[in-house]
Amino acid sequence: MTLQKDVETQESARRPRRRLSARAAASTGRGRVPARLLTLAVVAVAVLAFGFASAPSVRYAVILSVIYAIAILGNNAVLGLLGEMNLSGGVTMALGAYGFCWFSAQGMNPALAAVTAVLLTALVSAVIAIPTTRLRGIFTALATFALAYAIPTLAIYLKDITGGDEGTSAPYDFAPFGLELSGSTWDMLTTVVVIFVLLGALSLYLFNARPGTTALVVGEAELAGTTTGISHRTVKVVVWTWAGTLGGIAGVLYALAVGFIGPTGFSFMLGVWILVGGVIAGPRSVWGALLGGLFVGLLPVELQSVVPPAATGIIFGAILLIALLAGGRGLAEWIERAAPKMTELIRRRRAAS
Amino acid sequence: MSTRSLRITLCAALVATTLAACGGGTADGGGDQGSGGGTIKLGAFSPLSGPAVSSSSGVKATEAAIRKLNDAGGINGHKLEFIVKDDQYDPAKTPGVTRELVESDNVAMMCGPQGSVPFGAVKDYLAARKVPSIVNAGAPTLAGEYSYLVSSPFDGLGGLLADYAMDELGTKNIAIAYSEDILGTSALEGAKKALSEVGAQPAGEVKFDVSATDFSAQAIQLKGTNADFVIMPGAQANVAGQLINAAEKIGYQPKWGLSYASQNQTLLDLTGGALDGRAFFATPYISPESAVGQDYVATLNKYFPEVETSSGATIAGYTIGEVCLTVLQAAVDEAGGDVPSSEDIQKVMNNMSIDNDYIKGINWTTDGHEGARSAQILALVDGKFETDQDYSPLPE
Amino acid sequence: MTPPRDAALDLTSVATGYLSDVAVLEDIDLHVEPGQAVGVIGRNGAGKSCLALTIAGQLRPQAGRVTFGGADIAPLSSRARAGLGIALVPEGRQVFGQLTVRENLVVAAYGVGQRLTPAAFDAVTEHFPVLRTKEADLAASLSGGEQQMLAIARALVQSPRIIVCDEPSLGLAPVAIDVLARVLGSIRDSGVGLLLMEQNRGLLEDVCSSVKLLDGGGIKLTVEPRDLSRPEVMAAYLGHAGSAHAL
Amino acid sequence: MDLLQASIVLGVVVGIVYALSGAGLVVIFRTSGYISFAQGDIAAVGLFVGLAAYKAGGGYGLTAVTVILVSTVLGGLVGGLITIPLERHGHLPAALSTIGVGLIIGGILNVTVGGDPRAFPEVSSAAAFDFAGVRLGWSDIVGMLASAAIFIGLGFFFRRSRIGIAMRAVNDNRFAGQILGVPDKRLKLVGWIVAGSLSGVLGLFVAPILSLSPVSVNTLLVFGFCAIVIGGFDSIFGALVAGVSIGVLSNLTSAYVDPNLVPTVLWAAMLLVLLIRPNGLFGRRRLVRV
Repeated sequence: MTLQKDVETQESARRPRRRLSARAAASTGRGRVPARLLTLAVVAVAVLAFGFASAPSVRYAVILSVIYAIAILGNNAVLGLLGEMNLSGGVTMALGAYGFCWFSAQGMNPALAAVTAVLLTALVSAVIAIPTTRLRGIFTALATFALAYAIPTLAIYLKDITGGDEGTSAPYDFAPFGLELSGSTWDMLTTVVVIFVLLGALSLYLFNARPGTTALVVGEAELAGTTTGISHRTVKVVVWTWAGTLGGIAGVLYALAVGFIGPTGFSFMLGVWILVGGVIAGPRSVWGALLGGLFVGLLPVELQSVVPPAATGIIFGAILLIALLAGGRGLAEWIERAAPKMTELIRRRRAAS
Repeated sequence: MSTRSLRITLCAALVATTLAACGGGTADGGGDQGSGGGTIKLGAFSPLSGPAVSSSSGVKATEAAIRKLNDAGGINGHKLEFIVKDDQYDPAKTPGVTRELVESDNVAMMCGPQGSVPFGAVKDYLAARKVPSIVNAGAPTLAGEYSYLVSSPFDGLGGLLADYAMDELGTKNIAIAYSEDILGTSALEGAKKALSEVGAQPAGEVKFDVSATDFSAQAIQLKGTNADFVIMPGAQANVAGQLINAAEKIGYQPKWGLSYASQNQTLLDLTGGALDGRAFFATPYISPESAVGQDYVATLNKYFPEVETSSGATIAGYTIGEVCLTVLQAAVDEAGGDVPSSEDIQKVMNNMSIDNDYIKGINWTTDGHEGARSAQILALVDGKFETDQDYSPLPE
Repeated sequence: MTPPRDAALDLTSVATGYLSDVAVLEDIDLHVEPGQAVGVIGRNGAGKSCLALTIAGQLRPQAGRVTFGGADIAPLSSRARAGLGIALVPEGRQVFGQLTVRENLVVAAYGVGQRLTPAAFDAVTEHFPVLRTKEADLAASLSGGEQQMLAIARALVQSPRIIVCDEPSLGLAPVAIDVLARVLGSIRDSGVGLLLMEQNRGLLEDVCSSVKLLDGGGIKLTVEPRDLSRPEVMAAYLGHAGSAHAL
Repeated sequence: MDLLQASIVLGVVVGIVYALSGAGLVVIFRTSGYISFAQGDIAAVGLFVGLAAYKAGGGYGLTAVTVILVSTVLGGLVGGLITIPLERHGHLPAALSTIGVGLIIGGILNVTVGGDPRAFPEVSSAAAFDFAGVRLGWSDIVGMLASAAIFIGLGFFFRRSRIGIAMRAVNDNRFAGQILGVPDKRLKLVGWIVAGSLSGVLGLFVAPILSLSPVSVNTLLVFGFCAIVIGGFDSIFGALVAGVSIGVLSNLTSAYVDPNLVPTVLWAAMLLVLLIRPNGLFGRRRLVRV
């Protein structure tokens, strides 16, 4: 398996324009950009339609799901490209959310506050990534775990900025271009989906262009313990910063949707969910991130009407284990592989009849 | 479009259709109206799973109170339906489950939703939806146009403990231990104010972190103050127990001023009998050893035999259930015997004083929705929480 | 498991490859018996490592029989084969870098259910005195030649009947190759069968009694080692790259 | 009493428990090359079963044996049935599977026993002697001795015993191990079983202090991570020293700076050590294969 993956990667690195085989495209998440963009758009429209058709409570869960999906999309770059386990996805969301609320509270225009918060998150992510990317494998996981673990108490310590244990409110009447951005409004849903699609398309482009190739080569080379001519550290810092930026964007949107942020919302479990959502859905698929978001944001709410709430952890753990036992490449890749076979089957049957 | 793209599109379309189908189903399912058929719908959220799951016993006690009334025939023949959703004490999940309660389940009021931080996340939403809430949380900041508190403010409990130490135990050598949250800091303020009114100063103010695994630094600092009495009402039982044990370990044995938040068997088990006669609990709620307490114990044992009856959090949940029922009885009367609407409920709550067996000193008006301004002190005697100082008004 | 007395390794019409449905090698026949050294020469990618891994039990043959002392060993795991006395010295040495030299040998003995007694340690390191002096050093700190010695020593500790050596000369200095030839010769003379996959003509000539030429997915020819130097053999089977490397 | 002196002494006492929480992690890491996030949950199951035994009238000895036995078996089951088979997909899925296992165990505990914190018996509540103004109980002494014995034992196991050396070898080069006939899966299973029993031992010392709930042993995990990262996975002695340092450091931070900063200081210390000495303060530098 690994052997074959290496071969694919090296070949695609050498000849990025080469058309990938169906199997390679599914397992690397590269190539066939128009088809992938279309899939992304279709899935996004489906999520939108679902959100519009649902009761506001479900719509709120869908909105949160898409927000998680944005964070997952960023985290997937670290997981899928570099093969590193990042548990600090919740940290960047906290930075974005707290930054946004604080800048707004200082009298900054909310739009400007949002942009500033995202930029700040990107900057902090880069600074944290500089030491963190010197680590490898399990050490990355441990360092990010320790950071994620520290966030709730750190937020209490910085109570002048964060509002401490009681938390702080997001700006309420933020309505850029007349869009009502809060809670379960249709505007909020449309906005988060559009932002996700834009970021997803950008990810897809970057993933297939030189930056993605470079990052992939660095990730695989790390895995194989070999060296390439590329500055690994720089590439890794860039990928981590990208993940942090998306986390920051997700954080700002989270603050808008929830309307309130407090330290208990940013426990280390949030980082675990963001990672797990990516793994379940497939870390190398863009539309898979959306699927992962729905797993994390929607499933626990909907599950409550089927199983006792206390048992939702069991279901989640089981889904994660099944996803891992199935190869750890996630549901999205599985569907991408199954789809051609299924259409082939349908075509044959049609031809036979 | 190539055939491959077509295949992927087909597949995505399949997913989309499935999702949309699910969506349609959910929307249809959430349609029935609550205020019909003689059922009054009440909602609450509580951490039924996740790391804070231990605090969910309160909502069970609330449910016990409601079920008891249902089994006795309901209110004027109207049955009560109590719907509890899990928010894992995560303020990001609370708005989702609350929206479900309000918009899908159409609850008329929130009866005992748990937790200061989660409620803070939905306070404005509930107000916008005009759904009144009787909150099971101690933070005075949660009181608002549509939210009503039952629990005493912790500054009052802190002050009560300080007064008790000075008047009954005869010491002014008092230290305060607190965590950096609304309960801890308001208890600190209340105790300091009570001390300053008699011209005294706290012997020390020591801060702790509720998620810490080691409290020895705080124990050493407290011992350094040499105080006879330590006020710590904001702490939960496991936190209080750890800090008290850490103090015992270094040979520091003051009397402890706690609250209903840590009044339970866990504290006694953790401290292994060391606290007998040295722990005092400020609480607006009843003692499980009192006459009315026996009634409560019997009810809880009937519906939730696994829930611990001596716990302050359980008694609080039960009391909140009783308060809700008092409110609803008045609201049904207000509605002329019909199922009351949210407006009816809020209307009666805005002009309500409660002074019964379960709780004393609640005076809700249009402008004031804070909790009970009367509390008692329970002392730990032979492993039982017995009334040591009867209900008295909290210091302002 | 005790190894059969006259433990000869036989491959009959074996087809094998890295994937279950793609054959790298087909129709391979081989016979190695104790005290005999057989060489296999072939270009990079000719399938030497594939053959070695098949014998060691890391790859399953797609067709044909692999027998040891007459018994079919195709279903056996690597571990069982090591227990029978088939040792592989893999390509690229594959020493345990973060373990000391001695610990490497301890693990090898453990793999066949033995303890590394002082006598066994002395017996093995007699061939390689340098390992004795660097007994407590991490294997990763050894030079390439020393690591190759360690890899062979590890195989010897398992008191094997057959040793399969995959490109032992790769990356070694000429001096080290000479030492290697001497050691392999004495191992052969002690009654152990040797299957030597190599590109280095000199080593094969020094050690082996016959050499198989591996090319195009099968054994093209079996020759005497001295025939390897005949230009037509070189040109026909090793091609330009191979000869440049070997010469 | 001198705040500094007492902070240090008590920091040492608790630090040894922190180090112990790293011991099980070290065993899995040195055999398999990743970390288990499920150790605390495995311990919790053992502790709850043990508590049931205690309440049924079994003495402390029986309780302790039950706890260790259950966590040993559970550790073996999790490793053998779930995590080790997943290694064929790589270390990352294997490590992630321990998160999944943790979620499942936590969920099962929530459904069956509930989340209320309970008291757990300790080996002895009697005081042993006073040291620098701190009254050390027998449970502290037993904890420290057990911890020291476990660390010395583990050090000896990995350095001297054939199985221990082979376990390291499997992690170092799995392919070479297989070629040599080393039963890698069985050795990894041994690693999980040993780690399981160590988590049970850890639970026995943690639960009386922190109270027992499905999450209580887990809260110590982050200290275990820090201890082994700072001390170095290779060095058993290092983990002990690092655990004690973390205990003292967090006590001093809590006493002199702010209790809410303790986790942040831990993270910073961990990162700093990883930057200056990537293999920990006492870890051997990994040599890159030539």
